[in-house]
Amino acid sequence: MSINVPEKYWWDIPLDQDEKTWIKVAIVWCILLTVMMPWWHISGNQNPSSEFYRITTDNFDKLTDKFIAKYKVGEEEGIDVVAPPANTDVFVRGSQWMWEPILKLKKNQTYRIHLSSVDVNHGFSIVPINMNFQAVPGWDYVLTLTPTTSGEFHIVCNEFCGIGHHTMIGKIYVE
Amino acid sequence: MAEHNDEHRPRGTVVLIYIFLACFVIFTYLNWKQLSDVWTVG
Amino acid sequence: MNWKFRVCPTTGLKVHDSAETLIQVNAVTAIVFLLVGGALALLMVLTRWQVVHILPADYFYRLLTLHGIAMLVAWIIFFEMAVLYFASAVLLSHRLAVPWLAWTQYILMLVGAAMVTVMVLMGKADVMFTSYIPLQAHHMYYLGVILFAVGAILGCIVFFATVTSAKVEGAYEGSLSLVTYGAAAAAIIAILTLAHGAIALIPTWLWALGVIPMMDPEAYILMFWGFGHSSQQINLCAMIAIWYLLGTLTVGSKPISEKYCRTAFLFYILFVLIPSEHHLLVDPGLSAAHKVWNTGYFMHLAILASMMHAFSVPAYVEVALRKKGYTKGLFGWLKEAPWGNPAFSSLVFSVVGFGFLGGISGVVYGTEQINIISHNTLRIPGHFHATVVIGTTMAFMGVTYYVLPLIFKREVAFPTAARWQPYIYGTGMTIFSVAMMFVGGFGVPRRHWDITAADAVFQLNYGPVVNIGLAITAIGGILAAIGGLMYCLIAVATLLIGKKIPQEA
Amino acid sequence: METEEKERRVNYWQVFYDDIFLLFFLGAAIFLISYTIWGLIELSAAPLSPLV
Repeated sequence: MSINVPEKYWWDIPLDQDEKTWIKVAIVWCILLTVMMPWWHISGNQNPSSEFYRITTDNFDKLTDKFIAKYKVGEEEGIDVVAPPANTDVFVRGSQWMWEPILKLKKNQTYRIHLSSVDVNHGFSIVPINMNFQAVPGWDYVLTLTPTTSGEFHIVCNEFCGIGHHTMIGKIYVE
Repeated sequence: MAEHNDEHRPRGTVVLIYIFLACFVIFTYLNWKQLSDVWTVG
Repeated sequence: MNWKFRVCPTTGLKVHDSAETLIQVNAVTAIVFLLVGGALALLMVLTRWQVVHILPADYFYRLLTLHGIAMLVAWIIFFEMAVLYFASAVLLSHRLAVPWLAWTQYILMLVGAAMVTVMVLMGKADVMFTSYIPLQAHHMYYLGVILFAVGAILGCIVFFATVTSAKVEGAYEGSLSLVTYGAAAAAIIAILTLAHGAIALIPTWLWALGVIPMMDPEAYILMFWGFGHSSQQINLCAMIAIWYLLGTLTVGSKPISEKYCRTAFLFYILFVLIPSEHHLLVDPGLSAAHKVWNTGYFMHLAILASMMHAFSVPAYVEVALRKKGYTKGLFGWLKEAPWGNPAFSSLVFSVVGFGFLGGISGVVYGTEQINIISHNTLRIPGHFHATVVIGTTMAFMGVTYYVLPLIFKREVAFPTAARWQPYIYGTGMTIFSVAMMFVGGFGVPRRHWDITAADAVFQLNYGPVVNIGLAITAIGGILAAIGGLMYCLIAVATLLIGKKIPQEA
Repeated sequence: METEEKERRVNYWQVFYDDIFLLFFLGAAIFLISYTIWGLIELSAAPLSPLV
């Protein structure tokens, strides 16, 4: 019984054949699961970025404002729309409760997205493509992003950030 | 010992556990597949 | 020694009266929080069902915070304290060491849980279970969590003291029983977990008081999940210990290879805590090496452990049933199993639901890259409702059907309702979890009051499939709420009007 | 036979498995080194933004 003290020399009781076989099969599967992660870093196209910097929220605020002023092409619902050229630094600022600016990107072009927040934690979720990253105050998270489909995408905040959390919606256009 | 009596071997569980492993493999594959369809990020 | 004991007429175990009282108070408090959390759960699903959308936004977030704490912290950890005292004092037929410390555990946890509940209900702590800084709650909220954690550490210390004194005083020879060993694994993990909780929350408490500056938000996330995720591994160990216990109580299964089962528990103790990393995979601040190594459970050895238990628990049940003569074909034993025994059906739901739904999804969503398409979507609550609710909660519910006669000395009231309860609850939660994970695959966020974003500058439409999925989630949730309410009523009715079981003097 | 049984040494692996306090320290060491300390070192070693 599993509630009683086991036999004194339980270590010496051999495993059943079924148990032995299952352990071997399971180990092979566990090794595969482990190997997949480094392997995808080498040959896959979707990996969480390892590029990040510490930055004060004030400095990130200023960098975003400078970026918006440089590439602004219009406004939508009072939010600035920017069209940065490919391979440039792009800033996305999360704050209670908006994502700024609205981005106009080109399909199959690469951008260095700097993601951060200037108040509390926010979740950067691109829908409907379903990609999710965390925007943390004090941290500049650099995502080297290449949109591979075109259309209109929304940025949804998916980290609770206060009572207005569900109104925090941004936009990305990919042409 | 009774455990080595073939009548008492957990043969049903052996079948069930491989069904479980198959589900695990399929679910893992589907998720990697879904991941490979999203935008490139690094 | 003049410790007061009674002998349980069913199991022949000696039960120390202090242990018995403490198991009773912890279990009853746990069930009260389950009732509270369950009522809140109903409001949650009825809000996320966009057609019904019952709560206003501020109450949704506030009560979601309380739902998480009442269920994930209060119900489970109070019940685990009862499990620890049962697995040490009762299963070893020994006295509970230092009862006053155990009472301190109970009072600290109760005061802590009450403080947290009051602060959240007053609207002073709309911060969710995670309470990520710089979002700030009232300082009493953090103090409540800290008191609760300290109380739980004391409970673990009482467990180790009881096991040690049982060994010293010769209550058992050789090794601990497998169930007690699993409980020991849970207690070890609990201490490590709660220590991280203290490291995360004590500076945060002092910050909320204005004594010290705020710690780095990413460092908080790292420390918080050392607590928040690892505490789910306490549930894992406690649940698996209860699987073996229920196997023994319901069909008389016994471990064929102690070496096999104990190795699996050893892998848990050593390797199951590092994947707290799951919550930081798409965060800035940590290198790919740290992420791959830690989310990989040390070459997935902790996953190997779960897969080993996934084989041995049903295998031992099968062997026990085959030895009773149910040897027909591959699955003849399964047909003859005691399906009418709520403890057995709870065990089956727990094992199958934990393995097929919670376990698989957890490993896959916790893979470094796949987290990009899962982080903070409804896939995550879908996953952990399968592990913590179908897995842990159903195991705890199942064992209650034995705890009531053994510890409360009363026959289970409404036996017909008890027969059906696991099926209703298990089916409801299965529908709920599967639908939630499915919807999450479309990127639907968790902890979100309105995914149509009706009040925002831009509106969203996830499409009809998601809307139907959320409706199915809600229906599963309602069914589960009915099953959960049945459980609470059966337990309360048993305590109040259940027929007393005569005890030997 | 009976006395021989009693004098048999318990396998040292079994002794190791039974020593729950040793397991506690090993578990603590692996968790703290691999997750907590390594993590905190990485966070504190993060570079400052070159853009400011």
